[in-house]
Amino acid sequence: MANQWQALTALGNEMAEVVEIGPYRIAERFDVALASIAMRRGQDKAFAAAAKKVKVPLPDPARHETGSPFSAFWVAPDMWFVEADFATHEDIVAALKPAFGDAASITEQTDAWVRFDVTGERMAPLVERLTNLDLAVQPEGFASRTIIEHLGVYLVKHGANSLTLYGPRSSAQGLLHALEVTAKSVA
Amino acid sequence: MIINHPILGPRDAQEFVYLGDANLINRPDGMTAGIEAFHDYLYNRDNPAGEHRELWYHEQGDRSWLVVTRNTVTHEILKVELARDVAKAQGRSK
Amino acid sequence: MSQSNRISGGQIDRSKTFRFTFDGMPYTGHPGDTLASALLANGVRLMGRSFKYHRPRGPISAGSEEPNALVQLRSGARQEPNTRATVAELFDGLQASSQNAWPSLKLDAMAINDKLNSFFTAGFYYKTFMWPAAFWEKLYEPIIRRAAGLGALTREEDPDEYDKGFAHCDLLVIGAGPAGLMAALTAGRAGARVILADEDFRMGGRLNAESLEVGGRAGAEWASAVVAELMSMPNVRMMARTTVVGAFDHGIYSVVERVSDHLAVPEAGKPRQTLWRIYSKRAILAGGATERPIAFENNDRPGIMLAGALRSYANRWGVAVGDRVAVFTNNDDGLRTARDLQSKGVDVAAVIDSRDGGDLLPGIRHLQGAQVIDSAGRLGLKSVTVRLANGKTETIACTALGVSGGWNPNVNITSHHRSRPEWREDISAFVPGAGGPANLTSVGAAGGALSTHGALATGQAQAIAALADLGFTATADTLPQAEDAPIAVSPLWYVHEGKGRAWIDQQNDVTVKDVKLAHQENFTSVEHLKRYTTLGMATDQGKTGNVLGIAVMAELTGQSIPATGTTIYRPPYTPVAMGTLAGRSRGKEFKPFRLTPSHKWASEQGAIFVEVGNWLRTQWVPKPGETTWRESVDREVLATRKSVGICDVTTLGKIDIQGTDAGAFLDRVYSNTFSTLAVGKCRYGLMLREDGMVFDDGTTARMGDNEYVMTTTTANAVTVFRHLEYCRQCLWPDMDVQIISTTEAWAQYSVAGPNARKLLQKIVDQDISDAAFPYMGAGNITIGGMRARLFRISFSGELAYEVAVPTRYGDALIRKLAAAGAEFDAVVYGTEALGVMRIEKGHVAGGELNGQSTALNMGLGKMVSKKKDSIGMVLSQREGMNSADGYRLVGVKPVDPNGSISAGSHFMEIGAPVELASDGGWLTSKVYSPHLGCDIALGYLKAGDQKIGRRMRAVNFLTKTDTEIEIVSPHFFDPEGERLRG
Amino acid sequence: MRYSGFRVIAEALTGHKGWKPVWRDPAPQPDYDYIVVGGGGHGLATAYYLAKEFKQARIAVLEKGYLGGGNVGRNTTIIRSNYLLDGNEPFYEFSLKLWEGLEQDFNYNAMVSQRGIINLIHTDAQRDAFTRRGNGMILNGADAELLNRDQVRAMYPFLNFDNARFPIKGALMQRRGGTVRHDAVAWGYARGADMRGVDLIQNCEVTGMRIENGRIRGVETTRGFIGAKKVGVAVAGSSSKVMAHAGMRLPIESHVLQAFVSEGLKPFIDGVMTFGAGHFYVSQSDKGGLVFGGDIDGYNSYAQRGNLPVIEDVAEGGMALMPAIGRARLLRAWGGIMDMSMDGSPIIDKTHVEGLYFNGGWCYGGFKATPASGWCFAHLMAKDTPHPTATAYRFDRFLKGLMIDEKGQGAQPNLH
Repeated sequence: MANQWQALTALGNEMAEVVEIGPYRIAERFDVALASIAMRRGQDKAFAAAAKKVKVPLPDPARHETGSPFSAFWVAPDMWFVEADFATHEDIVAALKPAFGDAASITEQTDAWVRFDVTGERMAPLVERLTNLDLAVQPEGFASRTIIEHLGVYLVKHGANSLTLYGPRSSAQGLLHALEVTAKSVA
Repeated sequence: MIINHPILGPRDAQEFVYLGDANLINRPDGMTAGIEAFHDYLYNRDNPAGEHRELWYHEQGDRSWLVVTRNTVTHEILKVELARDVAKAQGRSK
Repeated sequence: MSQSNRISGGQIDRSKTFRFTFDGMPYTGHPGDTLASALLANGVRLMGRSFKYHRPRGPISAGSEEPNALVQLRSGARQEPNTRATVAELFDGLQASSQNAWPSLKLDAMAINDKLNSFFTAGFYYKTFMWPAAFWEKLYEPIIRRAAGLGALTREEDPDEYDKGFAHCDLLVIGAGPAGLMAALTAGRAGARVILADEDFRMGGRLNAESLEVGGRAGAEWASAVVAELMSMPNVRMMARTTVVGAFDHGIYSVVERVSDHLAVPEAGKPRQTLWRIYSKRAILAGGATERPIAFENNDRPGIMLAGALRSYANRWGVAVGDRVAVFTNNDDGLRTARDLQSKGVDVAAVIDSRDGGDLLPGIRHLQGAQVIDSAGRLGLKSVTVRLANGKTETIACTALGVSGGWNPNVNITSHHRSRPEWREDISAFVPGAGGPANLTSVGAAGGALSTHGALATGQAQAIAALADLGFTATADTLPQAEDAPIAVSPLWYVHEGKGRAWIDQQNDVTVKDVKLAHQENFTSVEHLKRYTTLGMATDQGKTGNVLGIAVMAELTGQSIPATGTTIYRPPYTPVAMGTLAGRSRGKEFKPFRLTPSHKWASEQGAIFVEVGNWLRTQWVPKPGETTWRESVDREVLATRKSVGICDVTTLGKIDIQGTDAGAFLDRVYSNTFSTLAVGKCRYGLMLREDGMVFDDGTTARMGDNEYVMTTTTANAVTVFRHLEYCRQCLWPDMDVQIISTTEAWAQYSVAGPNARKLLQKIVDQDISDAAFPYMGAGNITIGGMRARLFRISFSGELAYEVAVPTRYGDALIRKLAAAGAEFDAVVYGTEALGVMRIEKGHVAGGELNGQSTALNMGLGKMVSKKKDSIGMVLSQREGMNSADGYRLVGVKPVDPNGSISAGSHFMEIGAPVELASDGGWLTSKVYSPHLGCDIALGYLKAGDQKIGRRMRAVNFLTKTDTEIEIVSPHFFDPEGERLRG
Repeated sequence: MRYSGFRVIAEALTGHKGWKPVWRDPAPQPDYDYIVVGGGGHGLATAYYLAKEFKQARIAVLEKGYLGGGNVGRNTTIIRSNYLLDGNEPFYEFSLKLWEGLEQDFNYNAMVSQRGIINLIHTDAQRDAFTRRGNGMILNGADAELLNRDQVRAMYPFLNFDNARFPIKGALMQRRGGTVRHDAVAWGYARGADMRGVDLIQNCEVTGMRIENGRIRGVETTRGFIGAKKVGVAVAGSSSKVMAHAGMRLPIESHVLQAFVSEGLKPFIDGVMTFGAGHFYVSQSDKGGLVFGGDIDGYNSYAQRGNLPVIEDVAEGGMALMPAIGRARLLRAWGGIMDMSMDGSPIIDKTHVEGLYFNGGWCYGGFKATPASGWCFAHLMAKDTPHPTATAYRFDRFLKGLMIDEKGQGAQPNLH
């Protein structure tokens, strides 16, 4: 029934925004549901079993793992962010809770974040002006929190020329602005 | 500064928030300890010129509280531990 | 005149000609020139004036150590004071002007100071200007301040952009002279990640300035070949025009890349400069050495420069500084200048060599055992007076003099961690000392290896050693042939002959006399010497003068130079533009904005926004015809109290707290109890710091057995979360508690007023009657099928709810609420009306939650349960925080309803004198209450709880208001709370 | 010897032959009535006032390095008395009044210059807080004014009024605030103390304390044992190190505060200014350098140097406030060790050891306090009772819950 409700993107539009600057493409993503899932104390077995059952990957620290229907990345000890297709999993907590029961604390995070997928050749000069992480030596599937222009951001490296950034939703415009001016300066 | 996070490896200290002497872990029990004990716990410091065990919070990271052993004269970092492990090792539980 | 002093050779592109101006005069130069080399090529030696005596000055160097040739570069908003002409890369259309001179560089009125120099000795101002007392600030100081400074800053905003970046490497090599090139080459070939940074726009260092050969070819050619090879390596990053300015902890270096300074204006979107934070595992300092002068009477005239610089201008830039030159040296390196200039056909008048014996230079008048004792030429050197070995004096006509007192290794960066350089007798110079930045080693001249061979050898060896630590095996390829002659320096710091001034620190006009005076007055510690005479405090940080000054002091005290000690260089190595350090964090981008879910809609309504931390919140929403903010706010308040109002409260911190110990955890962090709270209910919580002061407050709801939702104040959302993590990880590590912030995940609106329920019931799918959803109820509901949360809580004192939906639907929800509210004339209210209503209700907020107040101060003392342990419980019981006459929260009303009061006013008894003893406390927050029709305020009043009903004064000396007030209960409105339970 | 303009002229005409050493370099005596540990501003001022105002004799100052080598020689030279709390304001106002007569008092021109200090206001809440503060100042006999936006603009038109992230809405001004030539303060007190017979002993580090039956007998130093009836410690960042010799743990942490100066510039800023929406404060020295600073680095440190993030943070604040300084260059950065106390306010008190006194916890505000700190510490040491303006600066205020917490940050030194 949610379709009765007009959703707005973090940038305040009805459609996700795409910006292209030189070799870079910055695409807002609006179609991903997000939840935090944290293991309750002493529930290791039940937690792992439930995750297996509903196909929630539980990658190691600083890693992202793509799966279906769920992908996930590690955010803190015993805590992950789980990604799913928004169209099918808008109420992602309801989708996960039955499986995990008391083994996990699950919280909807979808709208706490703005997501930008950044792609393009020559990613290095852009990235090294945004974050202090040494992405060049990190493998694909690297995931970490970092700081971009004073904002706390989750960064996932999908490949040499492909990144995902999750930034605080309320500062979506500021984060996009930072990406744009930096892209211009190295394009 | 670079803090060698026990889980995540070397991270820039800019990602962390500093609290102070790691002795703050040893909070007295409020039901048994009195004002004197809490006063000494909260206010007095060794403040050494040399090795110092101190609490850093990885706010722009994985939200772990760390106990960092650092030389306050040279800033050399000698050891980094998860505060939760240190607290448990010092007998703290619930 | 057109480049009258340009001679053959040099690394300039003569096929292109650049036009530029200095003080409005047009000149020409070539690509590869600096402003200094181009001006010298045009026969211009006079480029600046000194700080104190306004002495005419020309460049003494060809590099970043330059103390004299400082100019204002560019014009308008891009004007850049104190720019060293010796490193300013020439570009077509460059404009430069002289500074610290009036009316003109040639005729500077302030040069009168030079005539009065005998009064302006070191520290003279400490001894005078004291009488009469008032005159210092009214007369003397303003004159001094007007005379102060070098270049001028325009008042305009810097129009250029600045970038910041982070670069990572195994090995950072600082300096691309022979040592640095060799180190980088060795590491590059070994496959390590290398960054080679050099401040010059042309890599090669001294090799570009010398006629020496390396590996059988011209040094500059060898350098170009190595640079080319390094450029071809993917693992090597070559950064020219890039200065490593600071060494910080754990291998982090601050580095400035001058991206666009060699252009008239940066390309669109491109930065002027980039600040790099380089993270290195190992670093090698190959920063070379700086030549030092010998002090003698009038050794500061334009045309007198360091011998190596004279050589650089000839070899690298094809410039003869003078048509007839002389050299004054105490070492063999100085002789090179004479040889090189002669071989380029320049008339070398003489070499004045302070040393005796040794070989005589062939074909040059080589005066051994001689010293220069004076010079002549007002705006430029005309001649020098020489004391010959035989005791006779001779005046030698020359327009340029090269002076060499030996070379000082550039130890600067090694002392950024306060390590002090060590003296090396064999080269009479300080070299890097122990305790420098970890994993940084110095090679080549910077490490005291002053020959070209020494540079190549140490560069290679240290690169191999550094890489070995990192597990790389680098091979020691055969070194190219290069000279390895000792410079055979025989120390001569200053010429003792002569009564006049001999300059040590040329920019600050510190002379040998000043050092003598400092000694005479017992300012003999090098730190006292520096601070008393200002030696080394000029824009060059004493790169050319410090060692000289120390040596003179050592001679005076009879101590050795190492015993006398040395001051340490501080970062940055060369001065850095503020814009570069700030990067993009300026103007509106100083800090990121945070926008609320209703922002778009509120903008459409013409809302006025206000900064609340980084948030922009609706402050009020003016309606057509309203001319003052008060009209709008009064309307919003009255309409809410009369019917219903809507307010975006998303900015309040929201924290999901789950786990089987969640309740017990909350009992520990809140001073009141939450484990007993029923599911589906919420409760006001008071949070203390461990010192017993109030930290934060908010309502926390129990959504399930093991699931709570905590709200915090907007201001403390982050610090409370940090505190909860601390409690959970450090204090009670075994508690089963998981927390995560949901502040931005939910759009939350307050719906308040008698018609709040009616409005909400129109859109909420469930029954929210008082029976079904009582006061302080909380739960998950749906609105038109959308998952939502409802909390029946009130900040305004009205029947009120807070309703939340996922943030993406926040815009839709506020539109639904506004539409559903139309029939009730619902208003949207902002932070001002929110403030009015919470003060009418006596709720504490910002002004009262000041971190200096206890629960008792706020009248909430009973909330601190002693039955359980909670943060701050014990220390809140300290006597000083529980005295009967301590501050208590009270309400304040003016006795005359038209009387005006203001927050920050202090309570005083009627008739009390203006003194500390009269201070009864202060008004924390004040608003106009349209409900009561007068100003009302909250305040902290000493023993306030015993003074209800008392008449006092609210005094604001700043606005000269003194209003009679009545102390009342802080609950101005509906004290029994019937309305919110309605 | 007395300094004056006439003297300068006379000396100029006779080749400056007559200037005498500003202080002697005496060898330490076997014992003294008073030993002041620490030859920085506060220690030298203490010795000076002990001799001059309290007519005491047999006084020595022990300095481990050179006189004035501590924070008095590495601060940003600001003086003011714009404090909020009653525990602080009378003391700092007393200090400001002493500054106002200092040069005539010790016959040395320390360039006390009251060009005014403004604290910028960016929100209504800030205005309320500054109004409370300003009124408190006036009740304590200090001066304070509230400026509106236009008044600030008239004073400093080049501030960021038109494109600011946080608009400038006004300022709290104290016209009597200003700057002083910091080194000259140390030298002036040293000279004045030396003239009154105080032994200033440099390169003499205290390595221990001799305490017998709860009473101080003297101090062990790198130059041997020196006896004393009374010992006062005023060593700022080294407080914990020195007091440990007496077996004390202090409510103090040592932190690094960085300070900065730009290249010399023609007159740009007349007075002192603090940014209310970022970590930045600035003034311009008589030599033309912009002298500025910001927040402490935030971690315990004795290194006397800081790190890059704070330098960037300060520059960001500067550029946000004054976009015209973009092309001004930062010349030098340095660091000092701050004795950060648990409530951000100082301690001037006796200790559990009879005859041992402590002066510290000045955080980054010690310079402006120098004269009053010296005076009040001398008062306490000479009379064994606190000076009326320093009665609140007791060790036991933390035990009793009488903290003097200007910023309301609680027991976390790096937030004060």
